[in-house]
This record gives sequence, structure tokens and C-alpha cells, in this order.
Amino acid sequence: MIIDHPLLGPRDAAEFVCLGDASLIERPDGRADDALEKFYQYQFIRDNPDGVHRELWFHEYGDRSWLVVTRNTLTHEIYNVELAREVAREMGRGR
Amino acid sequence: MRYSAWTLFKEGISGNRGWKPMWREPDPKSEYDIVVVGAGHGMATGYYLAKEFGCRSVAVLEKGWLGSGNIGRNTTIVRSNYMLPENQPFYELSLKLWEGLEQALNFNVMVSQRGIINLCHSDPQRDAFARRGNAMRLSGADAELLDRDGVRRLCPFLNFENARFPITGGLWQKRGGTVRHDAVAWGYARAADDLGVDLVQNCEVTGFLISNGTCTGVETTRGTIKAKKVGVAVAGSSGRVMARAGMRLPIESHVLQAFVSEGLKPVLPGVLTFGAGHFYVSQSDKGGLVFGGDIDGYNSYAQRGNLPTVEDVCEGGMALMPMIGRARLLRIWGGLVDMSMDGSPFIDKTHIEGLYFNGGWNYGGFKATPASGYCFAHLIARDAPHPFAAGMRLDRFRRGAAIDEKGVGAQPNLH
Amino acid sequence: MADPVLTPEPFLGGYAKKFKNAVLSEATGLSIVFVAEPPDGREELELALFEKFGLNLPRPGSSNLSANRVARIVWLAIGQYLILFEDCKGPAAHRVSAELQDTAYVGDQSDNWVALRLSGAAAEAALERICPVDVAKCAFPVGGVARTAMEHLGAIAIRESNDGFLLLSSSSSARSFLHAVQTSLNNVH
Amino acid sequence: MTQRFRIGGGLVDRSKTLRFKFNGMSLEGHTGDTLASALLANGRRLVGRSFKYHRPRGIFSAGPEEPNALVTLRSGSSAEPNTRATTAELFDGLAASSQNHRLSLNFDLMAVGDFLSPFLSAGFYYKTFMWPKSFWEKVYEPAIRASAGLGALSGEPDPDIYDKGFIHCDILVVGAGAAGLAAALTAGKSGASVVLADEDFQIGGRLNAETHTINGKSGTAWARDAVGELEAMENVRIMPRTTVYGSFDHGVFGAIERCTDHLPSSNGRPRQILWRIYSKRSVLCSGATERPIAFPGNDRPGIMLAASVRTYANRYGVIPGKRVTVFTCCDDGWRTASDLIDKGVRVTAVLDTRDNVNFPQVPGARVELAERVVATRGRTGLAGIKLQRGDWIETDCLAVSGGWNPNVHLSCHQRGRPRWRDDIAAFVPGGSIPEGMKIAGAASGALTLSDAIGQGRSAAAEFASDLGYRTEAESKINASDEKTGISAFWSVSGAPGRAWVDFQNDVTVKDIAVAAREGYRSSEMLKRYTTAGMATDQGKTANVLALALLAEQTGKSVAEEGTTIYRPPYTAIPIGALAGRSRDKDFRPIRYTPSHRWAESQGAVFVETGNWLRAQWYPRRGEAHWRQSVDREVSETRRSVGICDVSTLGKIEIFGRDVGEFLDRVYANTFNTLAVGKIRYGLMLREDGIVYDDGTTARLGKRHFVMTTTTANAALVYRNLEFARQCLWPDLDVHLISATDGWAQYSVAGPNSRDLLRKVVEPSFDLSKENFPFMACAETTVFGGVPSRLFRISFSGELAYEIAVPAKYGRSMMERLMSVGEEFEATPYGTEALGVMRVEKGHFAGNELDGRTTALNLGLGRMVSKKKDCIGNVLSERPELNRSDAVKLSGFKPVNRSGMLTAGAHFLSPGQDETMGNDQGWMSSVAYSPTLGHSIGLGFIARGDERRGETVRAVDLVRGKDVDVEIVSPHFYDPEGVRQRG
Repeated sequence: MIIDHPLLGPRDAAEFVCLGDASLIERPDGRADDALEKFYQYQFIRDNPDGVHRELWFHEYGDRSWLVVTRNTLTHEIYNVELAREVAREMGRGR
Repeated sequence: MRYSAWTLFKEGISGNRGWKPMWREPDPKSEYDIVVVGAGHGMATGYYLAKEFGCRSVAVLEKGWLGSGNIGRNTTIVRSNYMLPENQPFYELSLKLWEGLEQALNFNVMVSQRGIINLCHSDPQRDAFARRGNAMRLSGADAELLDRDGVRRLCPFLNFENARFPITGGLWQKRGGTVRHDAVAWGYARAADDLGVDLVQNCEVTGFLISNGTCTGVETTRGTIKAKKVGVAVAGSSGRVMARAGMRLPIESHVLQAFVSEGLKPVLPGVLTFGAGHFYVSQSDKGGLVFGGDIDGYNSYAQRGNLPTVEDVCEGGMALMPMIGRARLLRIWGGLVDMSMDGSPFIDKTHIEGLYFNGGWNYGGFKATPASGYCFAHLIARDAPHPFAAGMRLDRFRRGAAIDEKGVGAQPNLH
Repeated sequence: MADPVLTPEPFLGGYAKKFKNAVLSEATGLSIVFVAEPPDGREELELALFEKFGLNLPRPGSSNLSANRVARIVWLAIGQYLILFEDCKGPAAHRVSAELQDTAYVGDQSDNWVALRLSGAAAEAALERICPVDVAKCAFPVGGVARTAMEHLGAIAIRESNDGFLLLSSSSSARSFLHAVQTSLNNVH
Repeated sequence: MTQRFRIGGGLVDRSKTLRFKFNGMSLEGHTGDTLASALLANGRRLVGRSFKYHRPRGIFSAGPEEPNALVTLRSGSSAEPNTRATTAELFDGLAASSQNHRLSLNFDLMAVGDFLSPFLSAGFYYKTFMWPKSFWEKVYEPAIRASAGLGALSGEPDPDIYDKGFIHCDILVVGAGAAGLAAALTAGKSGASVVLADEDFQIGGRLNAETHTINGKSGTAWARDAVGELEAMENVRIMPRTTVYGSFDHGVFGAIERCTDHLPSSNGRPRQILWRIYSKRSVLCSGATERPIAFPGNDRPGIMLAASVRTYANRYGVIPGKRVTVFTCCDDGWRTASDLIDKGVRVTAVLDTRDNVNFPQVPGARVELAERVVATRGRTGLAGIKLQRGDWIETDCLAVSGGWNPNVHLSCHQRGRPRWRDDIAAFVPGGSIPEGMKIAGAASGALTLSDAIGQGRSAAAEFASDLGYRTEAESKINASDEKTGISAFWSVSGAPGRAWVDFQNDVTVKDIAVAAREGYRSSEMLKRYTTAGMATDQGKTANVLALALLAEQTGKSVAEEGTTIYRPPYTAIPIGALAGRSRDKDFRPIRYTPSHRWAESQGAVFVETGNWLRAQWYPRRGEAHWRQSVDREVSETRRSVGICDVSTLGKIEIFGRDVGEFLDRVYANTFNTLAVGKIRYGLMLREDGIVYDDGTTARLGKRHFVMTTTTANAALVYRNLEFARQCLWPDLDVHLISATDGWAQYSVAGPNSRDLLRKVVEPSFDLSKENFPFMACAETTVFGGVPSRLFRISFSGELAYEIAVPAKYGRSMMERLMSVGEEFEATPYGTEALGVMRVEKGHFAGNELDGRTTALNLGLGRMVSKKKDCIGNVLSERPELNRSDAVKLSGFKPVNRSGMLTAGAHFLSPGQDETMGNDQGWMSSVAYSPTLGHSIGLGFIARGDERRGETVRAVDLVRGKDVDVEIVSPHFYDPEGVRQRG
């Protein structure tokens, strides 16, 4: 597979390490009342769609950026590649 | 028709015209007591439901043709070399069932117990194998710890002279081995059919009939089928099938590639796994080296993988046994695997009454086929888990009771 | 007080060899400094780098040479750069740190890397055997930077000239990296 | 007489004679021959035996589809089993031998199986060999295995080397026949970068095998001119002997280039190169493969594919027989007759299954329409065929054409499913073919030359303009527009005898009927049950025929039946090539510690730790056993001072204003209170609450920290920290850079370590306990000015430091430390002594952190701060991880002090049965403690912290040991930590 890095252009997926569902960005608040249930869902339960999947890839052999890759799990077609840091900020994550 | 040397002879002299269909091809009835979805572990489940639990009204639904799922696309290894108490007795039960399967099914599935050796390359690895081997012995399985010379006696062709990661020993389970995978599907299907179980091929489940929290049947491409109980055993596709029942699971679907070489005269004594790379290998009765390695590592429902994994696996093979350089890779195929959050499976009821789930087999479901079928049948028929599968519950992550043989945590692609 | 100063030893002993149509040598005089931007500090850093070292911040996948050609700044990651100094006297990181003050976080990376210079007509063909990134001139002009994996090793390739590359890889595996490049050169002619 | 079947013409160089051996017999051929063409030239017809029945077999084809003519090429460790004679390029000195027979090729003892064939129908082995049960392992299976496979591996390491490479191009053209050459020319002229790959050593594809003309030139001449034109373009790369074997996601193709297989020896050059081709577009011009017709006795040597017969005549100047008969169901078969007659070869008859054919002139040949072959004769070579009408024709070569199957393989490697076309009676690429691929020429079902060229050109032109290149209108091509009529004909029915479908695996028409009758009614099931298409030729000639026969059985049309799935590789490829250089010591890179060369000079024994090589111990003269060395290293360190290279620990430099806050979130314990100049031990959890890694983090400056990780987890921890900083808390001011390789770091441990270091660090640096206490850190210089980092930490339990200098100074530093340490009798120590001391001290390490261990298990439950939100603390509170009977890290001593403990033993209470239900825990690490004078162990046992003093058994069944042990504190040595704080 080829991942079109938003800064560096097309790179062989072998340069990357895949972590899994991009929902892992949405780490719950550890101090919330229902934190245990939220963390259980966050850490263990997946949508696992047969189709469009947003997922996290780490450019281990490249610039060490985390990317959010939107990819079809049936065809492996990649629709979009974003910097995870920017995605995280869009999701409201900050400090 | 019963198989024997006599039937072969009789058919042989009469032009092989009398062979009967191995199973009926029934149209699905509108209602069964039990519907099992998936004809891999599900076929075994159907057989044991009828054979061991006296269930007479059972249908096994298969989306494609019999054997088109993971039961026909794996590397055929059977073993019970697991360490954790939630796993070991279960896989040992499975191995024992394999050992008697041919007689039970009157079908030669070619259980070939020529042993499995997990090679180690360091002291900590050897100690971990000792821990595992002892756990196996404690639950009645066989296990031997080999030193370097012991491995060499069994496998003189391995790279002992110039290896990057020298072999220091191995964990040997003599009763491990291989089984002709397709034949398992056929053998179970034929025996289950004989007991009145309806195997319905080309019948994809498109939805579940659920009302008031109770499952009362399935919608399929061949019509609605009602059932008092529905068991789903569709590993690889668990995510998408259970989504039709509105469930999200602690599972990701991944692609695992497997490889077979051209047929070669016998060279391997059994199954070998490399401890310093991603490579395991056995040799089929037809002579092909059947080998594999790591999963590709990204979510996929595509039943095909990519080149980096192919090369990684072959690198491991060459590092371990440099004689295979001139053997040729004949075929690569990809199977979908349910990778779970701890690398272990589920055989459990769901929160929906009458809906039972069997899945999450990672890359190791084939060896579990008999025990999985048996324990799933037990669960469905008796509404209580079989003691050997009691840890394989869906809620174990909520409770903190993961069954993590590899110890890599909730990242499915590391298991 | 002990004996005199310790002796530094190049990771590859100052390796240099001529191949058919290529020369491969260890670049032993290189000092490498890690420079990172504080939040919202890009402009200040850009200014300081230009004033103190004559360096312009490079774009992703590229590097810039200072006007006096003694320093090259390489894009490493968002907000992170490596500055390469040739034959620097004294610890380069201290100098950079002193010059940049609070405009950057500075760390010494000199000994983290082994550096090889590969030049000659066969250089591209040799890299083609180990480098998955396209290093053909049209796709990878002078100044181009590619960080990637070569023979299981992380590596950075920088095109220094029409037929010359600077290759960086981890110093602990310097011998394996050299072996990879040597093997490529042997295999292509 | 040599080469008595050689005729004139073709592309072999008769001026160059090559000598070769087949089964020891010396023969001659020419440059340009394949082994098959050379064997045929010498009249060799019998070349192999089939898999199941050991039937005599000859050369069947002239390409990679060959099912029969498989040989072992070369010998000894270079032996290459199952090599197709039809693609093996002849070289001087080639030696090949036939396979799969006992005694000799001519008289094969195993051929007795052929007489048993009625009892060996499809799937026979599933139906027997079950009684008595014990016989399977002992009798049946060994017998089956003895007949497995065709060729054999040498059992020796592959002596050749292989390489890999990466090619980037705009347009990849697969196949250099008419369509491929046309595509490459169009694309090349546009300026696009083009790769043109072909599996053959002779570019031109079927142009070289036919007698077609293009613009008045022979096809061969046209191909030669095209190559000349392409070679002159800098943007085009022509790769002969290169098989594109697989199509992968996003335009990535795998290809294998055979560099030295056509040479007597590789001479140290890579034998083959595995290329990964990254293309923006691809044009598949892979041609088509002829398929046979099934009829009784259709497997005898001398029965061949019709187009292959004329390939041998046209390209190689070889005739496979002197009385050739053609049996066809399509117009193409007639071309073989015409070509042979043109060359003066006697064609005895042409039989066409069709009843209404407008056929060409075939002077001298008997022509029969609506005719079939119903039997053949000749034990090791064809002697005659019987027609349906009853008469026999004497013939030594039967050229059979059942039509052409487009080589759709690469179009199917992703999701493509071929589509049946009735007009050409063949499957063509269909379904979703790979993104960016077009198919041209015969591969697409365009079976005429003019169509092939036209399609190649237009595909390339379209792609070139897609990619922004300009193409110009091309001159018209005047090429043959040959007849391609066909009426599908699969098998001759109603005649007795076996008719083969899959030659290599011996699958017959009857086997397919049996399988269908038994319920194996899908093409994939059929394949698995009968093994049709599973042989080394991957069913290139068998697959479509088999499923057409299945369709007949099940009453479906071929279109409804559909094909089985095509998977990579297109042709089988050596595993050695897929591994490239990664074998033996080059399997993975080696990481050396900065003191490695020094340690080598001291005769150290090294151990692989991940990719690192570390000194394990340093034997001294007179030490016969490793334990002597290790015991000494431990004792000397504890007595005076020892030095150990610990550079392999991961080191991550962390910069920024928010590092303290960041560390608070990634470590379970508190860090934001850490003062500059101080170090703190940190415990790192996974988000699921399990302990992941541990190490120390030192604060060197206000905004500068250095974290250490375990050797094994350095890369993983780094990745996780990047995840935390980029994805979880993107606005924290934190920068990370790995510095593991940058520093040579030495542990200097023992009561005299401070005194030793006083001679090392700059004199003004105050090493006193007061100024530089336990867990202090500083940047300083050593030996008169070399920058250094000094950490006062201890893994051994002694007064100890870790001192780091830039890695280039590593060897020199080690030498200096040893020389200034002489007065203290400083000893270097390796990883074994390091391990012994950490067990004595009760420090857990990798053996204890097996990925299932909680802080509670380690006795560190209270370290997990509940006051903050850090990775892992929420899920660490799940009930099963906090059971009151959880295992706890404990120490173990043998009750009988002379007993030796073993890691991996399980704990049981005395008198308990050895069952899993009684299992209470396990021993994770053991060591012989020279300090205590007996074996000690660390392990986990249920409620171990409450059971100190209790005796349990350490049962190690796999090592045959059962030792009574006492549960003790894990801290065997200086439990109060007086020494390390001293």
C-alpha cells in the first residue's frame, strides 16, 4: 500500500506502523464519574467497519508523525490522509 | 454410505459410479430449533449439537460454499501449547477430539501428529517456554523442553552455523501436527448431515429477527428462518455480522496471509516456528511447504495482503532454514481473522436472549475447531458455558480478566 | 586528575573506498544539532537561524545550505530540524544553543548518527536496491531529504549534488548500514 | 546423431553450440534454446513422471504453463527442483535430471500405481486409511508421504545471493509482445517514465513464435526494431527475464528479475532481484495461454499444445515430431498445420471438432471435420491416435488446441473476477480490476495482432495524457488480422479410458464427475477435493477446462460457474529471492555497543539482546565454566567496583515547557515535582492498566529531561510518547528526540565507584554524598573536557553511577575507566552479572514484565497515583486485576540450599497433585547468588506477600525438577538500600 503523507507525499506503507481505529484519539477524561465504563469502551470496543475506516498510522521510519488515514477496509482504497495532531485539535483536544 | 477399504474396492471395479453425495443440499426450512451461522466452527457445532446434545432440528447456514471461510484457508496446524489456565484445557480438549475425529466422523481428515517445535533463541525465551511447557503438563498435555542439540537431532537442516539469532532450544509438543483443513469441513458436514442437520450453502445472513431483546431467527438471502436459538460462528466476519444485531465487539478484522511452496519430497519432521522472526512452517502430505508469519497489521476485509509481509515471512524462512532458498513459493492467499483485544476467543451468550456468539479466534481458530464446536454446542444446548470455555466471555475486559498469552495488551494487530 | 583527553573514534574508522563508478566514505567531521521550535515560535526561530547561521528553514522533505556552505539545515518533523555542520570546532550544540537562546530547544545528535557520503555515476542505482523512496534526480533534486527504511534500518538520504548523497543512519548499527550500501555497490556493477 | 529434430530458421544461434546433460546423457543445443527446445531437438520425448500415477510424460507446452516437463536443474546445493524445461534457458554445461521416479525415468517402479487407479479416484484418501486407528501414524501416512512432492531440496543452504530493489515509474507495461511493445512505444514517446517487463529472455512474446508480419516486416524484426527504438529512450527501462508476479494495492507490483539463471554460474552476482515496482498506471499485456482438450489417453509424450508445436518450429527451429497431427476446435489450431507444412514438416491430418469450418489449405494433410480423438497408443511416446470413426492414424506428435485463455492473473490479484465471453469461449478480465490498470492484447481477449497493437497504443496514450504527457497521433499499423473462430469443445465423451484435465496432479474427467456427484459442486470445492489446478503449474492449462467440465456436470453454463480465484504469484518464485539479502548474519542489522571492540579484545562472550550484541561475561584465564566468570564479576563488583556497558537502554531527550505535566500523564507516578538535577524512577502503564515499561527520567534543565527505557521497549515507548504528544495532548509544549545511540553509558558500581569516578570527572565536580546524592544527575566533563552526563542510580544495589560520554568516545572511555580503575581492581561485568545482581536486589525486569503484570503484582500498587489522570490508572482499577488472591512478586530460596532453582517452574503446595487447578504461580527469574552462596529466584505466587516463610514446591516438569522453596522477600541483598545510598 501507498500512504500519501500530507507533507512528504506518497510513501510505502512499510515505513509506517498501524495502530488501529482513530477513535483512540478520543481518550476519555480519567476523572469523570463513569470513567471506568468510558475507558472500557474506548480501549476495547471497536466499530470494525467493512468499508470506510479512519485509522492511526505512525511514520516510524519517516518523520515520526501520527497520521489519520481514511481507508476502505474492503478495497484498501485510501481517501484521505491527515496529520493526527490536527485531527486531534479539531476534535477539541489541546493540553 | 459408510467409507471403508471395501467401498473403495467395490466402487473401483464398478467404475466409481456409485459414490453418493456426501451431504444433502436442502432448501432452508422456515423454522428450526437452532440455527448456526457459519459452516466452519459452525459445522462442528451443528455436528456436536446433534451428536452429543440430541438436538434434532438444526440448520447450519453458510454464506458461500462449504469450506469457503477460514476453515479452508489456514495453515492447518493443530496443537495445544498454550499457557494460561483459561486456554490450556480448552485446546487440550480440542487436541483430544482431533485424535479421535476420523473414527467419529468416518472420514479421514488426515490428522498428522508429527509434532510442533517452537524454537527459542535466548535464555528468557527458553524460560518462558519452560513456564508454558509446565502449564501444559499440569493440565495433562505433553510438552518437552529441547536444548540446542535436541533441536539439531530433529532438524539438522536448520541454520545452526551462521544464524543471526542462534537457536538455543525449543518447546516440543509431539502430539501437535497438521490436519487436512478442507477435509475437516467435509467430514463434519457429512457426519452432521447424516444426523439430520441441514447444511444450507449459499445462504448469507443479512439480518437478525430481534424483538424485546430476544432473537427469534435470521433474515437470509434465501428467506427468513425462525429459530429458538441462533449461534453465530463467523470468525473473520464477526464484526460485520454482529453489527447486523447492533453489536460492537472487542474485535478487529485483519488479513493474515499464508503461503505454500511447490510440492517437494519430505524434508520437515513436523511443524516449526521461528522464535526470532515471523515464520512458521509445516509440510503437507502432498509435499508443499505450508508457511506463514505475522498479520499485515491493518484492518481489512479484503482477503488479500501486501508485499512487505510476504517478504518479511520469507526472510524469516531463509534465516531459519537456508535450504529453502531454491524452493519456490507457489501460492499466497489471505484469510480474514478476528483479532481480539487479548488474542483469545469468545464463546459466550450475548446480551440478546437466544443469540450466542463464537468468534475472536485471531490467527489460531483452526486447531480449536472440534473444541469450539463442542463447547459452543454445549453453551447453546444447555445455556451454560462448558467449564473449559468458561473464561472466554465477552465481558472479560470490563472485569479485567483478559486472556493475554502474548502479553501485548489491547492492540489486536500485536497478537 | 587523569590522563589526557579521550580519543574519539569514527564509527567506521574513517572508512573510504572507491567502487566502479562510485566512491563511498564515512563523513567523520560532521556535527549534528537537533533544533525544535517552541509553540508559536516559528518566526523568531527563522529569524534567529538566518541571522546567526545564514540558514533558511527548509520545507518538508528538503534541506537548505547556509550561504557560506558550512551548515545544512534538514527538515526532520513538524517543528524539528537537524543542523549539520562540517568540521565544526568544539561542541556544535553548545554554540547553537548559545546563539539561539530561547528561540529553540537544542540537543546534540552528532554521535547518534553515522554519516556516509556516496557519490558517482552508480550512486543512484545502488540506492535503488535499498531505498524505497524515489531518489531519481527528477523526483529528488539537490537538497532533497528522504527519511525512510533501508535494509531494516532507519536512514536519511540527502542529495548534496547531482551525483552525491549524504546518508545518515543510527550509529550503533553503522557497520550493518555500511554493509548494506557496500553490497548495493557490489551488486550493481 | 545429434539434433535430428532441428530444422532451419528461428532465433537460435547455430554458430554457438552448447553442451548439456539430461539424466547424465550428453546432448547439444544452441544459444537461444530453452532446455525443452534442446531436448526436443535431440528427440527426447519422455522427460518426467506425473505426481499420482507416475505416468510417462513429455513436453507439453513452450512456456510457463508447462505441467509435465519439470526437471531438477543443476546439482548439489545448487539443485533447483521442479524447474520447467520450457522456460529454462539453455547454457553451456547445463545439467538436468528428471524427477519423481524409482529406478529410472523409462522404467519407474512407482508406475504400478497406475494400475491401481480405479481405486484411487478423487478423494480416495479421505475414505480410507482409518482402520485400525494406530496404522495411520505408523503405516499409511509414512507411505503417503513417501510419494509426496516431485523434486527434492538439496538439504543444504542455497549457495546463491539475492537482491531487492525499488523502481518508480509512470507506466508499467507487463509483457513485451505486440501489445506491450506498442504500449511502451506510445508511452515512451510521450515522455512518461516507462518500465517494460517480460518473463522471456527474448523480447517479442508470440511475435517470435508466429509467422505474422507487421508493416511488411516479420513480427520478430518488428519487435527487434521496437526494442531498438525503446532502448534509445532514456525514460524507458526494458527488463527481460523479469516476471511481474503480483499486483498489490495502490499500483505496487512485485517482479522478479532472473540475472544469472541462464549462466553456468552466478559468480558472486545476485542470482535474482526482487523488484518492488511503484507505478502510477499499468498496462497488462500478458497474452494468453492455449488450453487442451480432454480425450482418452491425452497425456502421452508427443501430445502437445498446438501453438507450442509451432513455437518450437518457428522460434527454435525444432519439430516435436516427424508426423504431426492437429486436433482443434478453433481456427488457431490450423495455423500450426500451415506453419509446419510451410517448413516442410509432414502433417498427417487435421481434425476439427467443428462440422462447418472455412479452413486454409493444408497440402498433404488429411482433413476431418466433426471428428474427435478417442484413444491413443505408445507407452513412452505417442505412436498413434484413434478417431471416433474407428481408424487409427500413425503419428508421433499430436498438436491440440482447445482455444486460448487470456492471462488474466494480474487483473485478479485484487478484486477482479474474470468474465466469460461466449464469442471467444474464454474468460477475460472483469469485475474490479486494479486501480490504474488497463488490459491490452490477447490478455483482454483481443486475439488478433492488429487489435493487440491498437489496444496497446490506446491504453498507453490514455494513461500518458492522464499523467500530463502529450502523445502524438501514430502512423497506421498494417498487421495481420487473423481468424479466431472457435466453438468451445472441452472433452471427448462416450469413449472409454482416462482423459486428463490436470496432467501434473493426474486429475481426470472422471474424477471431476465423481466430485460433482459427491456434492463438490463449486469450482473452489472441486479444486480442493480433486486437487485440479493445485500443482506447480497452478492449473494454467487445467483450470478453465476443469470448471467447464464441472459446469457440464452441474448443468450450469461456464459463465455461471465462474472461475476459481487467481492469487499471486503468477508463476512460482524462489523463496530465496523473496528474502533478498536478509539471511544468515544479515537477517537483521546488528547494533554494537560503544565498548564492543574493547570487549572483543578482552575475549568477552556476547549475547543477542534484540538487535544488540552485548557482552555477557568476560572469561579470565583459568575459568572453565561461565558461572566462574559471572560469580567473580558479581563478587568483585560488590567488593570493590565493576563497570558495565549499559548504552543499550533507550534514551529519549524530552524538551519543552510542559514536560513535567506530560510525564505525569505517561508515567503512573508523579513527575512534575522533579527538581533540576534530580532523577526519578518511573513506572509506565499501558492504557489497560498493565505495567509496560520502567526506567528513570532525569531532569537536566528547566525544559530538558532525559528518559531511559528498557532496551527492549525503546522504540515502542518512543512511539507511545509521540502518540501522547501528537494525538492526546497536541498543545502541550513537548518535543522528543531519541538519543539512544548518541551516548556511551557505563554503569560504575560498587563501594569504590565514587573514588574511581573522582579520577574521571572534572576535578571541580563535587561527588560527595551531600552534593551528589542517590538519584542526582548532572552535566559535567570527564578526562579534561569531554562532555558527559552523570547519573547516580543503581541497578546492582551498590553505590553506583551511570556515566555517559558521546558514543564516539565510548571505546576510549572504557579503556580509561579500566586503567584508572586498576588501583581498585575494577572489573568489567556483563549482562549475566548484571542479571544476578538485580535478582539479588529484587529488581524486576523483562522476565517479570511479561505484559500481564500489574503494579499490584509487583508490590507497587501504591505507586499508581490516584490523584491525577495518567495512562492506565483508570483501567488498572478493574476488579479482576485487584483480586485479594492476586499473585505477588516474591523471592524464593531453596530449602536445601544446595538445590538449584529454574525459571519457568510452577509453584504447588507440598503434597498437592500436579494439576493446573493447584497451580499457584511461577518462577520468573533465577540466579546463583555468589553473595549468598546459594540459588535464588524471583517469581509470582498467590498472596506471596502474606506468605513469607512458607515452603512450597517449585515444580519444573519439563526439566524433571521438583525443589522445595521458601517464600521470602524479593529483596535478598541490602533490603534497606543502605549501600546504594551510601
